[in-house]
Amino acid sequence: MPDPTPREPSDDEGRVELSAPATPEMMQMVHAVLEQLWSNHEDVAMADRIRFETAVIEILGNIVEHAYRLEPGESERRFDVSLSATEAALVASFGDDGMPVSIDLSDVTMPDEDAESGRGLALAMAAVDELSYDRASGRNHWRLTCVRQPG
Amino acid sequence: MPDPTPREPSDDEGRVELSAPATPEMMQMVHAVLEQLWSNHEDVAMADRIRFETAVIEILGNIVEHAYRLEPGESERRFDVSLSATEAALVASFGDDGMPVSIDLSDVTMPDEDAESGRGLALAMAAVDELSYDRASGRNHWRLTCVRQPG
Amino acid sequence: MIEFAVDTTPEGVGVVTPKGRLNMSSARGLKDILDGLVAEGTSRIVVDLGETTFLDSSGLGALIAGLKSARQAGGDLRVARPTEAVTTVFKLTNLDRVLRPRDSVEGAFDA
Amino acid sequence: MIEFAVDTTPEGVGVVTPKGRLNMSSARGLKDILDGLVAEGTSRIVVDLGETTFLDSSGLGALIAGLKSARQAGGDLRVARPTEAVTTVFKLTNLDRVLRPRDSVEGAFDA
Ligand SMILES: Nc1ncnc2c1ncn2[C@@H]1O[C@H](COP(=O)(O)OP(=O)(O)O)[C@@H](O)[C@H]1O
Ligand SMILES: Nc1ncnc2c1ncn2[C@@H]1O[C@H](COP(=O)(O)OP(=O)(O)O)[C@@H](O)[C@H]1O
Repeated sequence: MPDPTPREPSDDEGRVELSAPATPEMMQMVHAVLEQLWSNHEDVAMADRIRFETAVIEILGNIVEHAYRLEPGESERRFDVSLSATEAALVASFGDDGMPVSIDLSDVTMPDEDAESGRGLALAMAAVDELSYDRASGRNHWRLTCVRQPG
Repeated sequence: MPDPTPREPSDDEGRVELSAPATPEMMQMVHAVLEQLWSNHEDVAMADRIRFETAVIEILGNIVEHAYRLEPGESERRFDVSLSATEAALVASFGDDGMPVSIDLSDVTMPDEDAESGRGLALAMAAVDELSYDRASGRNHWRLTCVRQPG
Repeated sequence: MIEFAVDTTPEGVGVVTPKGRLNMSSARGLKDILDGLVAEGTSRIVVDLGETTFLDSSGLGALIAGLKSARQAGGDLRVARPTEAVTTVFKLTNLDRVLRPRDSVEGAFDA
Repeated sequence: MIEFAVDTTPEGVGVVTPKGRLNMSSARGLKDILDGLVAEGTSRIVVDLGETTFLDSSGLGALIAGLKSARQAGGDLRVARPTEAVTTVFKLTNLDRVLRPRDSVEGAFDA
């Protein structure tokens, strides 16, 4: 019988990490990487793929759009993301060097029906089972977890 | 007039880095990442794309096939690759934790017409303008450079 | 990445079909097309989502903006044939009532 | 990733069309198909490379292996309609003489 206790960090095996400029073009890159990931993990249910990809793209979109540099320097803004699919879960963890984000995730709510923006974080939170943000070593860290549906 | 002197390391801007398990499936991942890279750099000539992609896939194929661990441990074998396209050149640089490679690249020659294997490194070398290998900090490093054709 | 097919039915209904991913990069394109249709007097619009492989909050924003301007002009915007990715996002954002998916483009204005 | 179409012409020539990337993962599949054709008596073979978007040294190895077994069985293996990626690799490996590309599948055994 499979062990029901959460697995250890060695679960990170198989992960794919990407580091790239924080530009809109890189959203297609992440879509392409996810597409390959799914083709290597055909057992991941379509519903899980969809909610994971939705949240990943929302968080990345926010980094691209909002995570400005503290000091606008010479060098480009970049992000990195680690993507992994284990039997138990799909996990994405983002890092970026933008300014600290002053949002309390527990305050995030879905805007009204007629709002034309402001749904990104609420959608990401609704899509996955866990979304966390923290600031460490001068970087923003976002972590998303989708607990997988039983096959 | 464009400055003809080689550019500085800040040329690395725009690079895309990937880190993943050293498995055959990841070759498709790198093809997919290159496909995205080309769609962000439509000015790269088809001939340059082809020779670069050919060499990148040969080197990665060798890492997947030959770069066994020194001590077969528990953890998976991984590689990383940094891909960048500047106006002057296409550059790939690979790192892996496999055993040291005991090949003198200056000895590599194209095998006979009827050989069924052994063309990988010779093809990679013929495809790009520079191919170098070195061992540092317990890791193998391969670096490929394609000087771009004038647009 | 994305293409938009734009058509008008004999009944004067505008049909917009985004083919590909409706996201941060392509949402503006959809918004411009919807605004253009309303501006030229086509305020009954169906967005055919049968070939929309991905939808994010920016794409949703463009649909809501289009819905509002169509209604202001006395018409409506309806969505048809959503893919699983689209349906999922409609549900997660509670927009599946205001953007109630129709089974077909032809029948989208029947009820 | 890759698909192989396998056909036999009325003249008894086997035609194999790899669709996609001919690389480390797919070279074995090509080799098996070529060996199978020769084993069942089809030793005149055309590999139609018109849909081969990428070729690496493993794919080349499979072509050379097929060429050798076809010739040993009294036939030949010819390649037709190479894409730019394929032509480039043939040239870089000096195999463009032994694998001289033909313009068409039909005419591949004409000369
Ligand atoms: N990565 C980020 N860095 C900085 N600010 C952010 C980030 N993500 C979100 N925000 C802030 O949170 C707000 C809400 O984000 P979101 O829910 O995605 O909606 P929208 O992006 O449509 O405004 C944004 O307007 C922005 O001010
Ligand atoms: N990354 C690598 N790590 C260890 N050994 C390697 C590596 N790349 C190549 N080699 C060695 O060099 C030889 C020649 O490689 P190559 O020219 O690619 O041909 P092939 O892979 O078809 O044998 C291999 O057989 C292997 O012994």
